[in-house]
Amino acid sequence: MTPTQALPNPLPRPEGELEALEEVWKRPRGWRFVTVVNNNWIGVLYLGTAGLFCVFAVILSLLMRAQLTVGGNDILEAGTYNQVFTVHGTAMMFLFAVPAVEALGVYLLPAMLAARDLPFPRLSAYAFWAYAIGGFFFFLSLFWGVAPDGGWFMYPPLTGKEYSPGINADFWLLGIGFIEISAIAGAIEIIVGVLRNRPPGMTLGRMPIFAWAMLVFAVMIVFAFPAVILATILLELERAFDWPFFLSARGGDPLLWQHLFWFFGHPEVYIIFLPAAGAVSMIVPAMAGTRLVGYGLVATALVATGFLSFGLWVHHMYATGIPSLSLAFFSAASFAVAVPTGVQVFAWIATLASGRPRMEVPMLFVIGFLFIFVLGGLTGVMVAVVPFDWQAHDTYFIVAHLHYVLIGGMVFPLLAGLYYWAPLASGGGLRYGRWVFWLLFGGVNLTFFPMHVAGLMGMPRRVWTYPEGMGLELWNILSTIGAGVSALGIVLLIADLAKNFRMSSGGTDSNPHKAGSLEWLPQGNYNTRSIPLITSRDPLWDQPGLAAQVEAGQHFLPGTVSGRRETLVTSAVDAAPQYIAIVPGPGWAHVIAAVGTAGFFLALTVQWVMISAAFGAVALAAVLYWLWTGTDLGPVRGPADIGGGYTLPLYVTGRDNLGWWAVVVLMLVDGTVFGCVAFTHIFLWLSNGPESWPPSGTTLPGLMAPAISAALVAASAAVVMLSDAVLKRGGRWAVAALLLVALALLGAGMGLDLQALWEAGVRPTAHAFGASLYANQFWQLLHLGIIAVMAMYVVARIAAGLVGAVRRVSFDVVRLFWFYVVGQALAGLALTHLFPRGAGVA
Amino acid sequence: MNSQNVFDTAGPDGDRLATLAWLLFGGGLILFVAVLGFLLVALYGAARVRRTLGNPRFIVAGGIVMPVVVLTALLLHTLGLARALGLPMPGGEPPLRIEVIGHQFWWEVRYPGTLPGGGIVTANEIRIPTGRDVVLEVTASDVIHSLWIPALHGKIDMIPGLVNRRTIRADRPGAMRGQCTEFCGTQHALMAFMVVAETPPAYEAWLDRQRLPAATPPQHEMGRAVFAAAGCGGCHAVRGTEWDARIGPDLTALGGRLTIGAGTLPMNEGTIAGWIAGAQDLKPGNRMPSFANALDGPELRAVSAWLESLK
Amino acid sequence: MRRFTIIAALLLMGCGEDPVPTIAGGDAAEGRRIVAAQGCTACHVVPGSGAPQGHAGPSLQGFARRGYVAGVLPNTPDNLIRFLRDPAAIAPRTAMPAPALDDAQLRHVAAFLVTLR
Amino acid sequence: MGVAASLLGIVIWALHFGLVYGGQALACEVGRPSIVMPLVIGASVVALALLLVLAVVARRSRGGFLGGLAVGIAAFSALAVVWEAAPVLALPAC
Repeated sequence: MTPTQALPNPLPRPEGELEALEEVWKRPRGWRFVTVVNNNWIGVLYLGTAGLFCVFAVILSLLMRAQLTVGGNDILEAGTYNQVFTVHGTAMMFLFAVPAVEALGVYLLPAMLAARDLPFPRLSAYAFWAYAIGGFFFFLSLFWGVAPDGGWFMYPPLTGKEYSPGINADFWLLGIGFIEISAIAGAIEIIVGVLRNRPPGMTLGRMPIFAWAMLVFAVMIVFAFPAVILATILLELERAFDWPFFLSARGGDPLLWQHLFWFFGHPEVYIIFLPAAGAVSMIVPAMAGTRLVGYGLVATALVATGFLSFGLWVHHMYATGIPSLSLAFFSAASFAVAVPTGVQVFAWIATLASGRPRMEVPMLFVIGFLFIFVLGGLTGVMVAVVPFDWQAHDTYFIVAHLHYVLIGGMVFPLLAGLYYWAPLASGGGLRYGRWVFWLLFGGVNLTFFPMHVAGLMGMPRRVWTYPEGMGLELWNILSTIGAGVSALGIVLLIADLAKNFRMSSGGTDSNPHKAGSLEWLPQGNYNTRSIPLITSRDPLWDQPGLAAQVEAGQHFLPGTVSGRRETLVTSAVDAAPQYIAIVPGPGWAHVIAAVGTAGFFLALTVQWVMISAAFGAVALAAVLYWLWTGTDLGPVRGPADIGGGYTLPLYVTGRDNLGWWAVVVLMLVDGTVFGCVAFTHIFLWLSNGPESWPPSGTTLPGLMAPAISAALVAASAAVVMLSDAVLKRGGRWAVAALLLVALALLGAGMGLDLQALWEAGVRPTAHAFGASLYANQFWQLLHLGIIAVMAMYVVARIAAGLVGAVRRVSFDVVRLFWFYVVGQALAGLALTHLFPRGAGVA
Repeated sequence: MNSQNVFDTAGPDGDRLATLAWLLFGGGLILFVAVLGFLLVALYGAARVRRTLGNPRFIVAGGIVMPVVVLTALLLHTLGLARALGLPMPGGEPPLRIEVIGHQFWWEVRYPGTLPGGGIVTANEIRIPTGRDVVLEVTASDVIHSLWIPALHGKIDMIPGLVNRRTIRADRPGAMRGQCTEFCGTQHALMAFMVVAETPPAYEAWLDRQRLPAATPPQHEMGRAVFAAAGCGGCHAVRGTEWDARIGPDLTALGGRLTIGAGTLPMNEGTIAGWIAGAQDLKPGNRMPSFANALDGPELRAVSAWLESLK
Repeated sequence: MRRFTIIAALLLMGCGEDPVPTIAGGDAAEGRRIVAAQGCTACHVVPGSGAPQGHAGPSLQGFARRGYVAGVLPNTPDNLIRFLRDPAAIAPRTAMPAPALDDAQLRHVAAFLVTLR
Repeated sequence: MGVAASLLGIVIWALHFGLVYGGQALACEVGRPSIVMPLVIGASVVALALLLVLAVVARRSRGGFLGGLAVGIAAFSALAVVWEAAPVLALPAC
């Protein structure tokens, strides 16, 4: 294709087009900067905050290393040490690793996909602020001595009320609350963004591998985080209201926690690793100056790693007394997940072999990554072997393994990415990379390699001291020296950033590495001037002159058609242009909502119920304000020409709308949580034995009441359907009235079931059976509350004339979620009333 | 005696696990060197060799075929090993049953059937005869603990409300260290124990000594009186006396054990005194109070002398 | 390198000013080993050994500079060994039980204690 | 064909995994260890057959990139199914 032929838009561009675009995407200045929502700014803030939290957690690890240098040391006393290692682990996993890779995605994806922005910029900004505020308080808890001290895995009964009476454990359970929220918000943003905000022509088969990795990452969050969400809810219910989910004396089972936690916790490792691997798959081809060998294999491997990693959570529970055949299933599944990882490693080697690798700093970090990660992967296969794990489990061998995997698999790629992509965000590059690399590479190996030996010599994890005479001294001294060396590397890295990193969008040379992917197009706050038509996997290599064309505005949507921030929406598989979505600009609502959310959870931790409720109300009000003003703007103008013969609408309803997709993702999250509720019920049934589930003396209500409940709930869905038909014919007040009727029906159905259960004498505190049933009730009533807010919101919008036969995205979204809630309620009724009755097996 | 080394084995299963570990390390080393070798060749090799590595078939060979072959072999080997680990000793006596109960932060050890209508109870030490299968039936009274005797076998978790079993066998007499490996609270680090494997006659002799109730010769009457006055019997049992509480360890044969405070200190009259006087200094957060303010010097010496004499 | 030698020599001279006290037949290193194996830290803070450290008895930090053994006998090697052999014989109200050590071991322990300045 | 076909391999693996793990836990709980071996082998044969059909159909339909993805995912799923089923031949059911 020659530069002048068949480009979507002709030259010259109309006067003022670029200026209008720049004006619309202008960054808020001064103290208003906190209202910024642009993903390239939020991405950098996000990454910086994650890095800061990482440094905090590293400081904690240095304290631990100092304490363990010699046996019987007394720098930290036992109780403090336990808080320190708990906060270190929790912070590294929840406050650093997941947010950092999510931030990398939020920062890079719009650029790589040549999108103006991801679809829900306020959502990611909200997620960032909630995370940043909550994270700071989480660290502060150490200074008050109320930091959690039950380990990042928080096993009950140790973390139950009896053995952890203080608020330390609550800090963990509620502190994780906003991390969960922000992770899921980010996942929604990334899934919808990757699937619907790609440039025209970028089919799934032409996506950058990093986008594949982020897509798999986000889908994994959707299925993994619900397990830990439910687990934290259950443990908090047990702690606050004495519902015995994990207390064996009352029918609970401590292993329930472990299943739920590791169903999240194992995929978590891959959630952290896959985006990093995706980054490596971008850096290696650029550094080797050649295409990624085995693109299809790598994409397949990413997907395969993603789903297979859900089959090995028991991997962490080999010593819990589970029958050896079950252990062997999980051992085999752990082997299976090693294969796709091997595919990626060999794909990188093949790519390096087929190009001319340049030994620049990012390349050094990639080689360091391969060295450390392959070693960690091999010890990973070792601990997948059940009998070996029985020896290695919960010793320093595992500490060594997991740090090799996480530092090798995530930190080194992240640093490779930092040095690789820094020119994108900063005018100049970073300079001390080689020193940072060698200090960290040497330091990390010196810190963690000896731990393999210490573990096999009998040093358990999570010990604040160890006796002399076990032969552990040498290995611990080496580890502490290594930690010091690594710390020097980190200090140097911070110095490099402080001295040489100056935030700006794009430097003078827009493609210093001569890479082939779109983030190296000339960038402004709006990303690329025009959105390119893509015909290959490496557009900057295969489409000569693309940068100049894009910069000149010769591709799609070279300006703003509505005078607002817009982004191009394309179809999920083929990336055919579909519509122009208006995205929100800077605002205060999401910041206030984030403060409210963080305040809600923090106040709840210290049991200031009224203050917590006030914060919650503020958060809710802010979210409603933001939705009211920022979403469902309606057809603000008619279809617009974006070039290339495409005239696209600015407003669509139904299945093509981005909001619809977001709700579908949210429903997957919710559905998975409900799946975990069902798992809880079935697991406790198995654990108690069918004969004591329900326990003797407890009877369920007759089937009449649940049948009426089911009918009322189902009727509610029918009324919503009816209201949809009425809306189509232009009804307004009738729609509002029908929605209120539907809400009343749903409320009546759920209320009746709750009442029947209570009157039958089932209590949540007596036995895990009741606790499990009321956990189901809790989840259903939470949804009733959400539906109530949604229904009132739509009714209010109808009253304000903001919903009608044409402008109806708010209504559609609520209707879709309503059907989900009804379906979930019916499933919940079946679980409560039919499951134990029908399960008279044997 | 303080060794807790995985390779310092004392029985057949410990040997098997150590052999497995060496196998894994050897195989892992070969693979590690191979992958790094490929990487070096990819970076610096001759152009012809690099072209071979740059072919997608190399990814299939190295990334799929090789791991599938290696891991299938490893899977089959592991399954064989898993069977072997469960097998009882051929032609041996029926296994000996010992119950171990984890507490924050000590171990209760019970030998069912060794006394009429019950069994002897000790703490923080498991005595076993050599050459015989021993089934450890483990559980916990409060939080989750995990029992680990690296010389003999891998870990088994002790979970409240659940009884787990691990069969161990020692081939050679000797003392070995074990430790709690599931984080169980403040003093998880100081929750160790000793395993003493003895020849069957020595084990029987030990058992016979343990069966005897505690004796109080006249020179220890004062110690016993101090024990009574200080209220020690509110938590501890001493068989042969009126005290039968089960909150703390059974002290019937305290002086015969190798350590005090669950592996915290060696056992002797001095450390018993130190433990009684300052349990909260030595192991802050454990459930035994410090008695330094309640006992004067002669009282402390008397009670520790009596307890030390119980063997 | 030469500067290094000089510094090292100065440091050694510094140590030489205060001759390490000795007790005939006592080996301080062996004494330290016995103190550790015996668990003396159950009651005493012993410099150079780690936790657990009890506080039921006095810290042994600077023991060699102490005027009296158990506040009763002048702190001489012979008195120290006498006390260690049977503390209650010297100080009847003491809380310290007699360590189960023979005379040779007691000499080693004493030799170690007099190095604690 | 396309996205759905790629996801189908995952679904087959997940169902097989759930059935094998859940079925074994249930069978042991209710005291019917004898059904574990036929259950696991039966489920594995069915899963492998479905994955094979999926791969063949995806290959024949020339689905381009997504077709290749479907075949690859089916292959990884099949590997996992075979490995996860293998232990039942060697170890006691409960």
